[in-house]
Formats: sequence, C-alpha cells, structure tokens
Amino acid sequence: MGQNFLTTTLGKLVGWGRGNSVWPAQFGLACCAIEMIATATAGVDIARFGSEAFRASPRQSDLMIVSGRVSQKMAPILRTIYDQMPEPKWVISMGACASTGGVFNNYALLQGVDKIVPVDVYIPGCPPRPEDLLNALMILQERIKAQGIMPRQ
Amino acid sequence: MLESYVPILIFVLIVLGLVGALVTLSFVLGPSKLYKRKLAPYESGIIPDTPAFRRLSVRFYLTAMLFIIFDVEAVFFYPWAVLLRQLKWFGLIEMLVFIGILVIALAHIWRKGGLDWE
Amino acid sequence: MADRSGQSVTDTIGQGVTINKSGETGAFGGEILTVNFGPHHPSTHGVLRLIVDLDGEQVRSLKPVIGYLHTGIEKQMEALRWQQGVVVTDRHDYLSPPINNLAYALAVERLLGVEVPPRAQALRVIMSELTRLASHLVWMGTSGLELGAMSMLMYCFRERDTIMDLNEEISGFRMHTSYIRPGGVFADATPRFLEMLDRFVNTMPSNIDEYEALLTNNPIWRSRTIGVGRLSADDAKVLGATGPMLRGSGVAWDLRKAIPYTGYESYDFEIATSDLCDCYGRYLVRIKEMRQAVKILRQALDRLPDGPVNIDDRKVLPPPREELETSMEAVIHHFKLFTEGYSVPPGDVYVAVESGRGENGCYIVSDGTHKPRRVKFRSASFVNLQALERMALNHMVADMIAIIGTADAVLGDCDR
Amino acid sequence: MIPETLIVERGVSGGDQWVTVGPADVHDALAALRDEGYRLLVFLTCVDHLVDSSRKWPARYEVVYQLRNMDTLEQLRVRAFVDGDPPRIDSVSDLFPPANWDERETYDLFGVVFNGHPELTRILMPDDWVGHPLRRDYPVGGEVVEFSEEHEAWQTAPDKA
Repeated sequence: MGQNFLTTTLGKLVGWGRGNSVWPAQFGLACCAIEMIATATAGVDIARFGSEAFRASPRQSDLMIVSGRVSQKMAPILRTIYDQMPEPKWVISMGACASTGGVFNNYALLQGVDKIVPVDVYIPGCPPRPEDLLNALMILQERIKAQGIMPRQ
Repeated sequence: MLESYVPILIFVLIVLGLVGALVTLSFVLGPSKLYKRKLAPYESGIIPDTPAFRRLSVRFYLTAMLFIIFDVEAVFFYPWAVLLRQLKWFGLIEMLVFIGILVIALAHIWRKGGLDWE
Repeated sequence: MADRSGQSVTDTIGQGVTINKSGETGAFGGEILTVNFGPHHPSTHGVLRLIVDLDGEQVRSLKPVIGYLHTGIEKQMEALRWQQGVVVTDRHDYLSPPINNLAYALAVERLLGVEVPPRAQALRVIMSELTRLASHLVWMGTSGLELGAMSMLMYCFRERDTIMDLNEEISGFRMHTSYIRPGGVFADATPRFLEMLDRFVNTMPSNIDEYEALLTNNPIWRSRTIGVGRLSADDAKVLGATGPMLRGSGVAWDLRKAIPYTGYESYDFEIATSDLCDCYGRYLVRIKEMRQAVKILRQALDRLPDGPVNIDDRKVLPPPREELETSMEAVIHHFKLFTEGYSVPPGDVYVAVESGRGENGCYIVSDGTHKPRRVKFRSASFVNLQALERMALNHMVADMIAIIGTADAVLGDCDR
Repeated sequence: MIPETLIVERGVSGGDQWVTVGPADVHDALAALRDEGYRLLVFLTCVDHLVDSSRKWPARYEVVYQLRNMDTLEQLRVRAFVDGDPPRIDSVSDLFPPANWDERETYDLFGVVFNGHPELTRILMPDDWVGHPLRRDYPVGGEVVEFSEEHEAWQTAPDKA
C-alpha cells in the first residue's frame, strides 16, 4: 500500500486512537503482578495513559503484560491466552523472570517468554518499579502510533 | 403536524450514522485473523473438554418469568406518572386497581413459595 | 438460603468430599456443570486453578490444582552457595520477603551456632512487622476489590507505597529487600529511615481506622463475609491450618508468642483472635494483627539498642571495605568468602516463623560443604489451600470468591 | 512416646529432638505419636543422600516428618530411611490430612511412592513431566550461560568420581 492520503493521516488517527487506549489483559503471575497492581492504583496512576481498564478476559484486551515468572506448566496456558486475544495485540514482558528467566536458571521456568509469544517491550528489574512499567507503556505507545494501520512487522 | 417529530428524526439519523461509522470503520481497519485456537472457548486459559451446556433446574426459569411480569408492570407507571395532573382522581383509582391485581398475584406467588430459592 | 456451614472434617478425614460427579443430576433437577476456575482468573490471588462441580449456583465439589508457579526454588538453592541463597528466599513468598529471609537466616545461624547482636534482632523485628503490614494491606486491597469495595485498593496501596519507600530507604529495594542475611542484616538503619518510620507509626493507626470505617460496618461487606467459609476450631487444627485461618477460628496460636525468635518475647502484644470462624472473623483478625504490628513497631523503635548490626566472624561475613587496603587477612577472608563461600557444619535444623499467611518455616540439611544439601520451605499457603474445599462446600459461586480471598494464599509461596 | 522397639536411633539436632524409625513401621509410630499429643504434622519431605560424605547413611532417601505438640510446644522429627528404585513407604494421609498434598509433592519431586495414598499424582510439575527434579542426579537444568565456568558445576549431580 503506497503512502497516499489514506494511509498517512488515517494511519495517524488510528495510531493515535489505538495508542492512547491500550487495554492490558490481567496476566499477573508473581511478584511483578503486585507492582503491576501498584501501578494501577492512585500512587502511580496508569489511568493517565488510558490503560486503567485491566480486562479479565483476553477477548477485550489488546496488550498482555506478562508480569512474573512463567513456569513450564503455565507456558501452554499463556500461549492460549495470547492466541485468544484479538488483533492488534502487543506484549510487554515485565521483569527479569519473564524476559530471561531472571534469577531462576533451572528446569522449572521458561527462560524468557519470547520463546512462546512475540514480545514488544522488555522491562528489566526484579520487580521493576511501577514507573518502569509506565516507561515501557510509553515506549509501546510510540510504537503503536508509528505503526498506524500497517500490520505489525 | 409532523414538524414536531423532526428533532427525533435528526437524533435517530445521528445515532445511526455514528454507530454505523464506528462499526464499519473498526471492521474495515481492524486486522482480523481467525484461527481455531483463537475461536476456542475461553475458560481461564484451559481448553475445556467437558460440554458447556447442561440442563439447568427449573428455578432459574421461574425467577426469570416473575421478573418479566413485575418489570413490565413497572413500565406502565411511566406514562401514568407523566400525565398524573391531567388524569386527576380517575387516573389514581385506575392505577390503584391495576396495582391491586398485581399485588394479589404477588401474594399468591409468595405463599406458594415461588420466591425463596430452595 | 443454603446451609452456610461447610461439612465438618472430623467425620470424613481422608475421604474425598466430592458428592456429585459432572453430568449427574443435582439437588434441584439441573445437571452438575464442571467449571474451570482456571489459572488465568482475576480473583484467584495468583495462578491457582480450581475445578469446580456446580449444581446451578452451588458448589458441590472443588478441587484445587496448583503448580502453575512452580519455580524450582528448592533445587535452585541446592546449586547456590550459602550467602547466595538469600536472594532466592525473597522471591518465594513475594508478599513477605524479609520474613522468608528471616527463616533462612535463623536456620543457618542456628547451624553455625552464632547469635546476632541485639540491634540486628530489633531491625529484623522492624522489617518483619513492616512486611506483615504490607502483606495484609495487599490482601485487604485485593479482597475488597473482589467483593466490590473498589476504593479499598486505593486506600490500602497508598499505605503500602509508604512501606515500600521505607524498604527502599533501608535496603535500597522496594519489595525484595534481601535485608536479613545469615550473620546479621544488610546495613544499619539510617537516621532518615528512623524518622520516616516514626512518622509512619504515628499515622498508621488513623489509617487503620479509615479501613475499618470503610469495611467493618459496611452492610455489603458484612453480608458477603459473615457466615461464609466457616471453619470450626477443631477442623482448622486437624487440617493443619495456621495463621489467620487458625486464629480466625478462636485458636490463640501465634508462633511469635509460642516459640519466640529474634527477641519477640521482649515485646508485649496480644494474639489477634476472633471466634467467628468465618471470613468476617478472619478479616477482624487481620485488622487486629495490623494494629498489633504497629504497636510492636512503636516499641521496637523506642527501644532500638545501638551497637553493631553484624556478627564479626570473618568466616561468614566479609570485612568492611576500608579494611581491605590495610590488612592482609581481610583480603584473604574477602577472597575466600567470595570465591568458595563458607561451609556450615553438617546437621539439619527447622526454624518456623510467623508470616502474614501462617507458619512459614525453613528446614535445612547441611552436609558440611559450601552448598546446602536440601532446603525445604514449609509453606503456609500450601496447607491453607487444602482447607478450601471444606470451607467452600454448598456455598454459592459468589461466596467462593470470598473464600479464596480469605485463604490469602500466595501462589509463589504455595508452589515454591 | 513411641514403643522402644520401633526406634532405631535417637538424637538432638539444631535444637530439635529427632528419632529414626524403620520404614515399615512409620505408620504405627506416627499413630502412637498423634494419640500422645503431636497433633500437627508441620511438614513432610525427603532428603536425597546420594554421594553424601558427611555421615554413614543407612539408605539413600530419608523421609522426614516434623511433628509438633500444640499444647506442650514440643517438636519432634521422625526420620525413615528408604531405598529401592521407586522407594516405597506407607502413607500417613489418613492420620494427618495435610500429609495428602505433602506426600503428593514428595512423590512428584523425589519419586517416593506412598502406599495407600488416595490420589498419588503429580502436584507441582506438569502431568506429562518425566523424571523427579529434586533428586541429586537430576541436573538443575536451565540454559547454559556462556562465560560462566560455574555452569558445568551448576549441576548438583555427583562429580565424575
């Protein structure tokens, strides 16, 4: 699709719309989930970025924040939840355990959630501060706005 | 005579236009890849193998019917409430008769035990 | 309404409680529906999965399935040296990290036969009570949220953020402080920490009154929790429940009083109990426990002894930095500690500490090498979850949410 | 206390009394202790003594029961040494309900089979997992970390001796 009027301005509009209303799926696993909840409360308010509505069901959410360590027993379930989310969808891997297995390099953990789902933004930290999660969300919003209507590469 | 209805017409047009635009735009612009795993029923992450439809006990149906009866009854209050001034005593008596009949029905249901859950 | 009391345990020890199987006809003509209350669920306080047989609205049988957060922590600690293991102990019960460190540190110290100086003991009590408060605040926030009290989340996490700032001030880290280590604590309390703690202890009782004002006489909260999840005293004892699950049934059992550790015997506080035996009773127990925690913090702060915070045994703890330039022994000790680590005399020990959920303990078997042979964490949530089925029997599905909340199970602690 | 015939060895370690009991009569010993007042089974676990030079161990697997008397605050640790390809021992879940899950976890992570357990299946690992992770000859797993000479020794498996 060439860069004509339709894809640029409309793309900006759609990108602006999608970027500012990213609804995360409630995927709290371990310690990072407590910091994710702390991000949603009044102290560090995620509602300022339009992501306050933590949807319980994957059908209504377009961002999956994998917050916590993914065990081998949980991996197929995480993949199922990711599959059941409608496009366009993004993934933030929150914390060292989700990104690389973190402190636990052993048989029980999936060493990095990008082995089963494509990840957009990684957040270091164990657990990362709530402000780190907001920073990751802002990075993701820039990417969504830049993406516009184009399918994700 | 029809002029007084024009505002409603405009209102309906705006609503239909807005809703239509939203639905078609999101249908056109949103990517949609449907595949088996996505359409599988969501049951907290587990693909369920037990059937989801089971025969439910009759209590639920009974409660639903009771709700509908008394809800529809409530709908009749609105026009009556709006025109209460004009209808004067006649409207009041008429509505009391209407309510009386339904109160008798409610008492019957209560006595027969249709309201308690067990 | 359905009989709200769960089936008593004493008559059915050991047998399964399942009354109806999926597909059979239920009590009122409908069929039993098997529902998956799965790992990805907003109100299971983590990745707990419940297979529930429902007859219409009532729970006929409930089978918890755990393991979705199994992190192999016990295997990991067998591969880490003694001083490295502290970092991992923070992360298995992630709502009360210092209390896990305390169990591990006390066990290693008892094997080594050392005793930490009194200032370190007082700092350990301060950190344990702070994290107990934080753990109860997270519980009350999320349990309130599940039963409709949305504002509880905002109120509770406001105080929790203050506690996180305190943690960060003393140990540099919000949640997993790794503050309590075998041989002492990470660092001495800075004057700013003591002043922040003093301000926190002065304001906390009024905040707890705020929570009580919101919930205790709230008709919705009372009707959702009174009579729900009944667990009688002897049921709780037979099922091995500990912590608020046990104290909510009237049994006055608190490890800090029964088997005191790190100087708890020198603080006066009451054991928070309530003999209502239901979710409301356990809520009252946790509120009282928060008030007692503030009382302990006040006493610990007023009588904080001064002195060193670490034992001066160079075999276990590295020498201070500035000594490395001058003394050769310090360099040797430092080198040996950080290459091979210290070794602990052979033997095994079990130390139990009282965490927000119940008795969290650490059983260590040492074979004299510089790595533990076996580390077993006694997890309170692991045992309390087994009482879930007894409490949730014949209750409505909505009551089951309150029952999962009242068990206050942290799945990291349960699955280790 | 337990009838003297059952006790193989007795001692104190880490401030707790402990008693060693033959694997066959664990059930009777614990029943006697429970009736005597040790009503709370604090935990039940297994220790793998493969290549353990710290002491002469009668068998490879040591099943440990920690009991506590809630009234007199006494704690007692009962050990039972078990051997065999799947080491077998009697289940005590009919005496102590908390033992139900503890035994399932010990079976799951160590492979110790408890006879008479109502439902001995894996509890922590995925159901189709092969092997019992907490045995000493099971490698720690995880990924090889480059430039860390530690990683070969990361396994707690016995040295190549």
